Amino acid sequence: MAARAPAAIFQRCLHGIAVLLGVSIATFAVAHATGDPVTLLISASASEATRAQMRVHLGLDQPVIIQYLLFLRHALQGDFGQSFIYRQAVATLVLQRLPATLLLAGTAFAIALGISIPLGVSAATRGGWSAWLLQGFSMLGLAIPSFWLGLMLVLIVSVWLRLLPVDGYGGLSHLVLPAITLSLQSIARLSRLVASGMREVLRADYIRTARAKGLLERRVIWVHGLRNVLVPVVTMAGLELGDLISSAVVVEVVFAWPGIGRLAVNALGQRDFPLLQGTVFIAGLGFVLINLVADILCARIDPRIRLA
Amino acid sequence: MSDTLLDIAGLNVRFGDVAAVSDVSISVMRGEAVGIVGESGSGKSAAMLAALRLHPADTAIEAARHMLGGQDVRRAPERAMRDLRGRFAAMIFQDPLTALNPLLTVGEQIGEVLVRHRGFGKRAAKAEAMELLGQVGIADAAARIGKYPHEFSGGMRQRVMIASALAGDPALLIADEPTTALDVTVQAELARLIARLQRERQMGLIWVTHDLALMAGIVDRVVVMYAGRIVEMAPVESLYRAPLHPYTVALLESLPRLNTPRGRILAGAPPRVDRTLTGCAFAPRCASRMAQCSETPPLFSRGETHAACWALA
Amino acid sequence: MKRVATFRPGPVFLGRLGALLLGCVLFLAVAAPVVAPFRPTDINLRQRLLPPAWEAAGNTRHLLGTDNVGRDIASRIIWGSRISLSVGLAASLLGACVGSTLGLCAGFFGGWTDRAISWLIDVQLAFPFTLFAIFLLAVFGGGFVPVVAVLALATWVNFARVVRSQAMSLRAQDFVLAARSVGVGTPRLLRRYLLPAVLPSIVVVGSFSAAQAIMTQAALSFLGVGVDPTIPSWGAMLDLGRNYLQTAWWMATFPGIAIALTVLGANLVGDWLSLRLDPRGR
Amino acid sequence: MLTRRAFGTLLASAGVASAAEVPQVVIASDEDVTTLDPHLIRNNHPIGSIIWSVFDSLVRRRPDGTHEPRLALSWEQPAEAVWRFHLRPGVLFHNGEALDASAVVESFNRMNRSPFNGESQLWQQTNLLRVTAADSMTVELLTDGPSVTMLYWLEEAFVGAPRYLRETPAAQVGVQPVGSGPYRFVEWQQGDHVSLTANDAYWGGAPAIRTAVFRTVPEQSSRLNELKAGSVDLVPGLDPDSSGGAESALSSAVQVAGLRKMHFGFSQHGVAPLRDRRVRQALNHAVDVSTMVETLQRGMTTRLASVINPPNNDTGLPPFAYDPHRAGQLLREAGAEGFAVEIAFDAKYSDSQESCEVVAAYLQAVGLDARVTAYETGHFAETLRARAFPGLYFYGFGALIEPLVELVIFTSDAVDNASGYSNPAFDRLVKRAAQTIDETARNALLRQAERMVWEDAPWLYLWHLPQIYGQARRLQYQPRPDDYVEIYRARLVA
Repeated sequence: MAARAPAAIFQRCLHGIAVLLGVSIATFAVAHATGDPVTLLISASASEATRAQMRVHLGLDQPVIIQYLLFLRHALQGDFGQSFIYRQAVATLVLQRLPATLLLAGTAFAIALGISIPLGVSAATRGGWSAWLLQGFSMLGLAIPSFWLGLMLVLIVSVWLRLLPVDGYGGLSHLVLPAITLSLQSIARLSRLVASGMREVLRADYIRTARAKGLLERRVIWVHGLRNVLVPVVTMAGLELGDLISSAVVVEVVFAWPGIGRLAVNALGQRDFPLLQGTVFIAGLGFVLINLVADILCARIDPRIRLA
Repeated sequence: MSDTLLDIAGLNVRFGDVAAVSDVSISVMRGEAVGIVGESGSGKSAAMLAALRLHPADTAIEAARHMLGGQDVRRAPERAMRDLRGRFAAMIFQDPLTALNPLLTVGEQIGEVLVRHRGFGKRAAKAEAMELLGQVGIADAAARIGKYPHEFSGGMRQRVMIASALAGDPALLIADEPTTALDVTVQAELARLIARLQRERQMGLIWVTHDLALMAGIVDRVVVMYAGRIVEMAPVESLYRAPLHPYTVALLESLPRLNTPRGRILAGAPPRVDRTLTGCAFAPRCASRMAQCSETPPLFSRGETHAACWALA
Repeated sequence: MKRVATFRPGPVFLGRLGALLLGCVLFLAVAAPVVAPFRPTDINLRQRLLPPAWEAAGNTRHLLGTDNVGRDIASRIIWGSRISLSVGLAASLLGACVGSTLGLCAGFFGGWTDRAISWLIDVQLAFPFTLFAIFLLAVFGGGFVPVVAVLALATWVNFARVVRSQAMSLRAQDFVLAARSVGVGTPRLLRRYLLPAVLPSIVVVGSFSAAQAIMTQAALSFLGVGVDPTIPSWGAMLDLGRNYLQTAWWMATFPGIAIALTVLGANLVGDWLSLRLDPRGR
Repeated sequence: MLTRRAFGTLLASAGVASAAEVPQVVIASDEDVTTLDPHLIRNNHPIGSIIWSVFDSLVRRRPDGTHEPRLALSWEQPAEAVWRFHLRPGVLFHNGEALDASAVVESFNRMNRSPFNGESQLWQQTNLLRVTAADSMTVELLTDGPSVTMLYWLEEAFVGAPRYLRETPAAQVGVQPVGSGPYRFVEWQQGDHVSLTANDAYWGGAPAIRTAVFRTVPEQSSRLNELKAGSVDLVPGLDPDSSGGAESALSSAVQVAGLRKMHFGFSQHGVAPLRDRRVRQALNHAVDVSTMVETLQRGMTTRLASVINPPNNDTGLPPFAYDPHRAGQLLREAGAEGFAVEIAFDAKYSDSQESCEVVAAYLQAVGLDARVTAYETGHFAETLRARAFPGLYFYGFGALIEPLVELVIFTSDAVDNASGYSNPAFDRLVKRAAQTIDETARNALLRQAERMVWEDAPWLYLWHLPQIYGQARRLQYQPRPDDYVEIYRARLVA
């Protein structure tokens, strides 16, 4: 394996950190443009003294810049402050909900890869029914709103056929419908990329060389061919996984899945700054890490890539 | 096994309405080296790919006779062809940069032939691959076996290609312009290497090129192709000494010689093969054109030389 | 290798299908006042929750049935096309302007500008967009302009990335060097030379972004923060109908189908355009 | 009348199936509880019922509005500003601590400290000055001036285990509640469910349902699907349209007379015409509320006949008849024809949107320029508290049976008076009533105030929010009109 200059990885991490800073600045800035949270935190009949006390308690009386720097210092120590409405440390709240989101997004991601790669490859190599299927998946996948699909799936599979539980967090049976609903759009995008990537790779000279060596078609396509498609696929897969985590909120609502998406939606509705910033920050952190892993994976697959 | 490794007669190859190869016959004996020369687009590569049936499914290929290693290629199932390719007949391609898989190590790309065709285990394949690298003149094979193609020079990469071709211990080696993409100094070296390997292993060799000069020292017999057809076949000495077909003459004259450093440039360009050609394709550019040239000339023989030109009728 | 299936709808056929779908939606949007049997806001409590005409209790005047306050679903879908189309177009247009300019500058100037803009692109990609969109709309209300602005926030990245990579490759090409050597000023160079060259791919990304914008708008309405629910948009109708899935299934199903067909149309046209402009069918 | 104790023992001895077989009862609600700290809870029912099941308070209200002795066996008012409560002996908290006067004092004082005082309203609403333990089993509350609504606010003054509250960090108290109620806390899976198990040492006898799980299912159609699939037993908060979705072999829709008074508030500080009584009356005449009740609410509720809930309302009050002609006349008299007015609603409740759109249509029919506007939840609450609505706002209030409290919100200085209605004569009447100990005299004053505010029409009167539950057939439970789920009273049909 070509040695990877550690400097390159460090440079990637630096880039990741810069991106994360961007994420936190954006969240913090907009979160504060939303008006006075105290009105929501205290029931309508609380006295003004209580409100002032609360403002100090929440640190809202300091200038915004100080609040942001405070936030950043705490964030780096994993302390995102106290959630206004849940009255618990944001970190524990988000970390408590993170497994549910990761489980859902992870399963959807696995389904997406598990279907997209074989479908894409066979659509590019054999065509016929697999090309039709891919066409169908990509056309419908991108067109059907995921929440509508979710509601329909529940109606048909859970209520009429009683095959699976309607929703809620639990074992595998609870995971099936939400994961499928969430994975559909990723399947649409990924399978198209694999198919077009594979079609292009099959035109390459080294494929002809592999065939001239009399290698079995299986090896020509799945070793020689697929490996060369993996680099763009892995990069996109990294983005897809990140997207799954953030756009799972709609599916979490439909399937009552206790993920961070719903946590953030509650936080939004009630101007819970710390919870909002914590959720978006941690999701952003997850995203940066995922992309970092994707980059390193790409470098391992294609040694020509210098981690510039 | 009979000594005839490859025996093709009346080969026609059409891509859609493009007649890439028309009525080509060629055969190669064990230990014999045949050169195929022609400008690009003359159908020489297409013919070679057809020999191993490597064209995509929608290519129209017919032949009066097409024997390869005792198999009738016209009726051989794909599985049988796969066993032949790489094992009985191996091929080397022109551009080593694109012909090798950029994401597999050199060792893997040689080893996989050993595993597929000669039942080597993974570790034994690696050892043998190193041995093969040594044979094709790559020093310090142990260190370089794990490297990737982009970490080798053009010449080195072509040696890797040769090593992977030899891995199957083939009886017939088809080299499709192996040195064209390399610079001159390396070309001669590789040519000598291939010639040496062919002699040592008593392989049949087909050397496809458009460089007449380099081929001289390697091949026994030469076939000249123009616009998909064979215009002249002759032993190498008689071809150089007494070329019969006007095109061959023009080709030889365009070679740079001591007294004519730049050689005489042949006017015009090879015709586009997609128009259905009748008559002698070279007629438009032929100095001694005659009325009869409008019909397709058969191969007239003069001793061991055959040439398709009405002037010899 | 096995022969490819004889009839497989080529991209051209699908492209025309997509154009047809979009054409219908465009026609409905333009001719809404004439085509729609009722005004979208005509309330009729006595005629509420009527099933589609073909069902037993259906009423032929209300082909696709009525909603919870008796408004005609078909008319609302026809009028709703205006919102969805305009949101989709406006969002991708705005996204195109912002994204392409940034992409051009990043690709053409390189150096610090490129690094800054790429940083911006990465931040946008690293952002849990759906959550952020909900948040922005919660803050600035669900009016038409805020929704379009937020959706443009999602689409500009697509344009920026495509245009940036193209601009980078174009910069090195001869016709740019030639123009520059003749002393053509940078702004003119960008506008007269680079822009027309990247325009085709902007159009391609545009159709995909419009589709994405329409879908996101529907999702945002579902989460209760989309375009103001009192304006008849498909997303709002879908959100309203979701609680009636079992008792009045048509309230949610027909807008869902309308969204699916429009987005399908936009994607098909996108596919066809990208094939025409870049034959290798990336 | 069955006394509390008798009813409890009847329950216990009625041969309920043994603990093992009784499957868990699941209550589904649309939001998750935000904290389990008794003095920080801000969720209203049904999810709030978790706290009401784990903790007990001195007194609780029965469905008919009368007060039921809980931790306090009996109470009296020795003086105008003094309340004395005698505690029930032998009550234990879930962690074994004993209930005594100091426990009550500890909890009540906690409610007066930040941040708890931001949530618990006992001290502000009753002008409470001091809470003292007269003796080990007697608690005295001293208020600044007479407080007639003390019992009402005591219902939400929960008593936690004193030592536990003192020694445990607030964050843990919010996640591990220890009370003395009929159910003990088991676990809280954030965003998914809270499970409770029966407290066998409960003074009122161990509840029949051994395990109660409050689940969060945000999507209403999913809640109904779960009900029909049998994985949920109780779904509060259905509306007339969705109640049909609850009918199945395993479940049915159960309705209770609703108490929440749905109305459009007229913002006095908003559009000028709204300050004129004739305009407000005209708007009431302009809307055909009866048809709306018959269609939108499928006749499953009744029009508001007064600002006070039955059974205490004055049945003689004339409802506003649907009379667009009269409305036009009144508008002309007030010189307020065709003014523009905004109709606001909280986007969280999509069913309130339909009422706004219908009312807008009716107002447009009498020439007004009415426009419906959706407010984001946080924004709606903010505007409500700041009394800053420009026009009409759709709101539901006062699901309680307490005439004085129902009238108090209309007094000018009442915090909850979101419409900003102020009528000094009305204020004086209510103040005097609040200080009249003699019941008949007080009722006469209340009757007079009721009629005055009714005619002043500070609201566009609509109806009582229909109180409909989706309930599993196997669950025998009489639901309450205020979404408060008293699961300890429920039983499973064998």
